[in-house]
Amino acid sequence: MAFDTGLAVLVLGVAVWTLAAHDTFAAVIGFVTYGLLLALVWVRLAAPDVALTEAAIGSGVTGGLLLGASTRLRRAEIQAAGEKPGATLRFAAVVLCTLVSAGLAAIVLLLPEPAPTLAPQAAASMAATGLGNPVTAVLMAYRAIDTLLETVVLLLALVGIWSLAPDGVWGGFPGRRHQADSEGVLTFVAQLLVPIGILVGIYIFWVGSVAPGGEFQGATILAAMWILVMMAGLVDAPPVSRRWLRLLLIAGPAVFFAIGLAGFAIAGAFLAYPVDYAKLLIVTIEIPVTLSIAVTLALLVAGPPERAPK
Amino acid sequence: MPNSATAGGFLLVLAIVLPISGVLLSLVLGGRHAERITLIVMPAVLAVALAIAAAVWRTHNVLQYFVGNWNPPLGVALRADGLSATMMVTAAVLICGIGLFARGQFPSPQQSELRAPLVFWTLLLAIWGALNAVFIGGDLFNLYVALELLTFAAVPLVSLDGRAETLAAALRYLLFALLGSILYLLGAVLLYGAYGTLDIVLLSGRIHAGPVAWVAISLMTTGLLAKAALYPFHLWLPPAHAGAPAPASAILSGLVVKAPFFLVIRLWFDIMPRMPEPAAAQVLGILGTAAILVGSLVALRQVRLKLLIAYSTVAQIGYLFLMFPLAIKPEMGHPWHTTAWTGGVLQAISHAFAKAAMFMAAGLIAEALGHDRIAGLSGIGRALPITVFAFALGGVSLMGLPPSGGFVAKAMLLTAAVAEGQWWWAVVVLVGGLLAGGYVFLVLARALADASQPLTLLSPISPSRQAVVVALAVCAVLLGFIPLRPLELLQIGRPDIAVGGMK
Amino acid sequence: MSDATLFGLCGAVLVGLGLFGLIVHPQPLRKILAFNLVGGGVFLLFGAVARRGAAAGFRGDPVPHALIITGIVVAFAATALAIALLLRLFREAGRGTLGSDG
Amino acid sequence: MNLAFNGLTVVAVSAGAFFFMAGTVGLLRFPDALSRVHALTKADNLGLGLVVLGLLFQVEGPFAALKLISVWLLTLLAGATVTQLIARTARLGTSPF
Repeated sequence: MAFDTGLAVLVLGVAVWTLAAHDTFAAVIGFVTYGLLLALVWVRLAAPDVALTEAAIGSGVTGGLLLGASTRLRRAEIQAAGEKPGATLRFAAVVLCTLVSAGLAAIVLLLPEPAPTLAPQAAASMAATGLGNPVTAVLMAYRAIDTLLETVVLLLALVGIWSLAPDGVWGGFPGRRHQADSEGVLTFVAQLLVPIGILVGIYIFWVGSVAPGGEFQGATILAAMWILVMMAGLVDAPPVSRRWLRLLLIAGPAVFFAIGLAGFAIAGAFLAYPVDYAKLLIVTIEIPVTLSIAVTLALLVAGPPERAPK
Repeated sequence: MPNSATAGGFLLVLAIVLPISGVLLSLVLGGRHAERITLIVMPAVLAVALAIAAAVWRTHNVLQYFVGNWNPPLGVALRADGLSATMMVTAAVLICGIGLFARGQFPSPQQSELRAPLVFWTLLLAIWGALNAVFIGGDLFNLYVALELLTFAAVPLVSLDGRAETLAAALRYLLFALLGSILYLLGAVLLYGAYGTLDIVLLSGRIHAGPVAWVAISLMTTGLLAKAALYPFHLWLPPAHAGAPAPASAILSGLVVKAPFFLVIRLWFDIMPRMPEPAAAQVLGILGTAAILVGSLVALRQVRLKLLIAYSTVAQIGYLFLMFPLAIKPEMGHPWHTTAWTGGVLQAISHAFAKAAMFMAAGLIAEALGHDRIAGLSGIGRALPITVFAFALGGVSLMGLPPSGGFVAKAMLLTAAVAEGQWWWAVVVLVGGLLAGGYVFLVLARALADASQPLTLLSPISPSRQAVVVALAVCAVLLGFIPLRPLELLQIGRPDIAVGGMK
Repeated sequence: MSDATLFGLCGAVLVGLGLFGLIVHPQPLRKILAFNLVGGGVFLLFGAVARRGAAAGFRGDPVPHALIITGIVVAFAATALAIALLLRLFREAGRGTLGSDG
Repeated sequence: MNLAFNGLTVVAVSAGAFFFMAGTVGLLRFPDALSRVHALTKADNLGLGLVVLGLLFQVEGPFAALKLISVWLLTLLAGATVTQLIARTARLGTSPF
């Protein structure tokens, strides 16, 4: 209990620091810390799957993205910091936000006992999915349509980012070209870490059917490895018009849709799996989905095309 | 409400799968084929929407589908009631029109892929899939994902031209939309914590008046209002809708802002039909009034045509929320409530057609003149008579003049207001109509005036594109001729307690 | 007080803090940061709900856990899009604010 | 036996915690980027190593032990890399700190 209380106070303290920090770069560092602490909270709340996702995406990739942006926007941020809102607005905001927090806190204390839960139903239906991790069962079976639509959400975000390319460089390479430095430490790390990272990523994805882990967490690690070799300059980001890249991007949702539609014929409903083949079909969906998510995440970080195709 | 999947439920799946498959295909086959793929998908999805409406009409019941055969609360249900079916048909007809119109603006490139056509056509289909997912979503979290899908498809359209103003508008739109989604999600979380389900039908049976329900519904409503750009959350809308290319403006103003409005109806009339809260409904009505007044008055002062139309959207969204005080006070089931409710929904539909036609007409005018300054419109009425006629028809519906969909909608709101003794809303409806008349007249007077020097058009405007615009404007007018019986479609599947009178 | 209640309260405060940042920070990047803080708070509230729902041998209700994972990924996609817009805006206009005129 | 293992764990983890504390103090008190980085690496390498060492007495099976050791090695690798990068940035004079 003392540990949890300390952790909660620390999370709140870091959140305040993130908001109050004068320098945006420092605020971003605060945010990354916040994400890591939240991952710890998820472990305490018996949600290891969420902890992995929070550390990998919520803190890791989001943090990297924000760090990159804060250095590129340094000048603008300092300029804009002068446009602070007036005292009246600040006061109104304090009142409003205090009210929201107080209302939410009251509700937390008012939630009914015993708490309503779907855990028994989720447990009872697990056998029909052949999975050993209930969270994966929710993501891939009970609420598979959410996951399916979410892969499309990621894809649309990427289309949105690509749409920001100047017309002249459309179809070209995303982001800046990083120069490889054969003596450099990044090159060394990329060469050493990437094989291990790919292994870990595949392991996290694979173990997701029975233990904490899954396609999102695994895909994030794979994406991070790709970003690392791009940053080290060992490979360049692919031009966005490449057919193979487009295929990789849509493979996940496409296979998901295809097997979902096949469900009409073989199991009587969209996204239904026949009991005997449930796990096989789910893994068949998960492999391309993991790949597509990994590629999408890496390209979301890489940004819009900035260099014309050769 | 049936408690199992109904025959024909698979149509609901197709309504989402078909447009999204088009998105995937366009991406992989490349921008040269995106337009063709859209043209193939369009009639198919239109047919699905019509089939869904027909099934709802024939069975007089809700069309329902449990995805993966997992029953709620564990699984996710898709449901189409009369309102969903009507909105889907509206969206389908409108998007088909917009698609035909946009062929002239985003033609397929001959050799290599181009940015704007690829992005426009894929996102048009994505918006369609997301709208359908919103209209048939039976689960609060699934609806959250659908709303995000809609946001991510809509925002990039705003900044398609890459100018600094539109980029800023898109960013502001995105921030408001994200704030809206997160508040919506927060409310859904609280409801799950209290009632153990996210399914709309199950929730409506379990929910009871109390602090949890109130805070949750308020948070969700606030979030949706931010997305619907109701006053005082309206500031993001005009630059975003005016900055987008004309066909994109048409879909943003006509359909995208209607999705959160649709969900507010779901929340207030379907999830909590037994929890009428007249005071809260009055607040929505007051915000709607403020939107009508502010939007119309600012529209009167605009110098650019597209901004004027965008501010008019702010005002017309205000009308949508007048239905809440009229359909909720003093208790559910009052005979005139259904009239008010139907008026509100009809306003959403007729505004969709009218506004889409007006934005596209403005787009054609801007293409012809190279600018859209209202002061420089003189003579355009002679040069592009059909386009200006379409604009005027749309304006008639906005003003609420007979015969038009806008007239029937506003008349219904007016009648309900008078019959329920809430005459002040009737005054709002009338004043709003007068103001709309003011800004529409402002444009038409300029457009029909003789030019001081002969007008030279920068580019010829194809008759087929003008025909599409007129057709949509005529749809807005024709809605005024619909007899009452088809309007009963709207009532199918509504909770009995919320339906009264009318028959 | 149980761990669920404790972290639930923590989430409630985080939502308020993040909303405050979202309202008062003039810089879009700080607004994006604040949006992520709010997101963390909302997910934490959901996590508290999940922890309370421990049953059937699970130490938490798995349904909210899955939804939180989906939510985190969606929030990341939103952040990526917002940052890309902001960087392009900065390149086009040389400013990093939304301005008051829009 | 168990008692002895527990004792060793307590000693090693406490020692690790001490190094972390020292590293944190160094991060806060040292004047420039290079010496701060120097303080941090001590905490990471030695502190984490001691914590992992202490926990090794508690694990079941060699696979879990291998996982713990890999955690340490990976952290060493990441720490060393980032330290290099920070130090280089600091020396080139573009440090944000």
